[in-house]
Amino acid sequence: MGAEIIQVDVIIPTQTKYLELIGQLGEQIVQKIDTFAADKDTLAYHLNLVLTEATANAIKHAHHNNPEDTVKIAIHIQDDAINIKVYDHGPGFDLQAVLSPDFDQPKEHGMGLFFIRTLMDSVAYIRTEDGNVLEIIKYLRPTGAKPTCS
Amino acid sequence: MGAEIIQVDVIIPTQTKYLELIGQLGEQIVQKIDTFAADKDTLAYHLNLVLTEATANAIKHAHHNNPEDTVKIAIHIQDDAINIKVYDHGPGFDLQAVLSPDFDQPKEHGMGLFFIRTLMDSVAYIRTEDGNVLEIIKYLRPTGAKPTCS
Amino acid sequence: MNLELQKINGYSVLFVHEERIDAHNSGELKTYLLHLIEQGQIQIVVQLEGVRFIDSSGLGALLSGHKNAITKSGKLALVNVQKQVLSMFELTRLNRVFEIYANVDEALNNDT
Amino acid sequence: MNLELQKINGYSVLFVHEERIDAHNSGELKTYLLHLIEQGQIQIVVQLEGVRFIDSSGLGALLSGHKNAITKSGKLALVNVQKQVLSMFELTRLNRVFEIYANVDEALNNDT
Ligand SMILES: Nc1ncnc2c1ncn2[C@@H]1O[C@H](COP(=O)(O)OP(=O)(O)O)[C@@H](O)[C@H]1O
Ligand SMILES: Nc1ncnc2c1ncn2[C@@H]1O[C@H](COP(=O)(O)OP(=O)(O)O)[C@@H](O)[C@H]1O
Repeated sequence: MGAEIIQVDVIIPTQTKYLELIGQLGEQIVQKIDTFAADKDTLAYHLNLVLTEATANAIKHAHHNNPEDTVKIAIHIQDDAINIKVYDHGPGFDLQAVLSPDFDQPKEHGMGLFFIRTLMDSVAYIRTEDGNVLEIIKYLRPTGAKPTCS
Repeated sequence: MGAEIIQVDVIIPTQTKYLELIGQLGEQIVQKIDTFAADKDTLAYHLNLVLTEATANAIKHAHHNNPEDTVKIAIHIQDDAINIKVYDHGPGFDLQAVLSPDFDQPKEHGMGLFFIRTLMDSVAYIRTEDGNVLEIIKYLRPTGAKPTCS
Repeated sequence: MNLELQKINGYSVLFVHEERIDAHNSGELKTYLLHLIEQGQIQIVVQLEGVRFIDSSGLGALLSGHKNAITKSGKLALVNVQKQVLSMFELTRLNRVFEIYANVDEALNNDT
Repeated sequence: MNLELQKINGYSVLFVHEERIDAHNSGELKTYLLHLIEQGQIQIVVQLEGVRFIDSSGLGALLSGHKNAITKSGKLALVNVQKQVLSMFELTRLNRVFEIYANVDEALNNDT
């Protein structure tokens, strides 16, 4: 499994019709790789969801649906981890300031990053002069056995 | 349509289990783009097939199924054309020397490049010191209306 | 978006014939539900049998319909929710907000 | 590969329960057909109803079975070939090589 290297880099116009393409791609990659995940279908669904949410955010919040813009998404699988990067060229935002939804007062919005944080192992948003990137990591190991640093 | 830019670059291990991923990816891209193709399902099927054949050739003939190697596939859509590049690091071959199958004496092998040539608009195999690339182009225009040079 | 509305025993039963509800079509679903409610159709059942994927904007569209129906003393129930889709409602605790039934018949019979 | 063999009226009817035949599983199909024929099961019908994609190696596997069956005075017919799959046989003129029937019943009745 350590040798299983898959890299997918996609550039799409900032149009929501492409969300399905990106989500399905994540789902199909999971179906093909050997993972320790007890339930591959669930992991596939989660990756579909996380890619959909992260890409939708780049389209809606960073590019305001401007159909001339493009979004870049990178899905890399290496060393027993799925690494997702979604790039945007918007003003950026403060990930730490985004709180979990208030479950007693449910709202229509604000569930996207909650899903990403809940279903994945690590989430970071890095702003640079060249643009921003949301970086998401999911480990392909048995639950509880996160990799030690190498 | 001119503004519709999609770029997908994929690196996979040279294992045939990934052929489905690559083929489906091509099929789903076609389903999402606006094309003049009268029959989108057929174009989607053809792209699935062509990607499958070209990638299988890189796995079988150039890398001899060595599971440690990787194959790179690029699918770019721009200026009303689908551009596919499949890279290999094998010894290469002479595309011009590959003839059409003899339909009166059908054989088990040798139908892959025939499909690629028949279903696509342009096929070239370029050898460089860094490796080889099979470059395939399909125009997204009404039949018979190939683009003029720009 | 492929939506089919049937009136059954005074209920407006909306069949969502889409495999996927995401930010591409959730706006249409939300608008459709708002129109229903504006027209006074406030007893709504949304049948999700064909839906195998929903994202946060899809949940948001259904929540919007639910809130608007309640404001007018109506309600919006969900039926035939597939396993993976249901788990999205559970993660967000929205399964405590919506009435969820196995199928249309049960939703209509369980009316209080 | 998900293959199901049924003996019907002396024929070996092979149901291919795969959506896709490509270089990943065509080798298995080819080997399976060769074994059948070696065992003397030379009247073969391959049912392709569930197959919606076939590549050149899949065509090659079926052709290999056909040739081997003929050598032993048997045959290999195809049934329930889906539209897009059939067009691959047409492009390669292999539709002139195989007997192709609408379904298993027709293949069994059309035996000469
Ligand atoms: N790529 C981004 N660029 C700018 N702002 C973002 C980005 N992603 C998320 N945000 C901000 O974070 C908030 C929460 O995002 P999220 O949890 O996905 O919910 P929603 O998109 O429904 O608002 C958004 O409302 C937005 O303000
Ligand atoms: N990437 C490649 N590297 C080396 N040889 C190749 C490559 N692609 C095709 N070939 C050669 O071209 C021949 C014809 O290929 P093709 O028409 O796809 O049929 P098949 O793969 O069934 O032999 C192959 O048998 C092989 O010799």
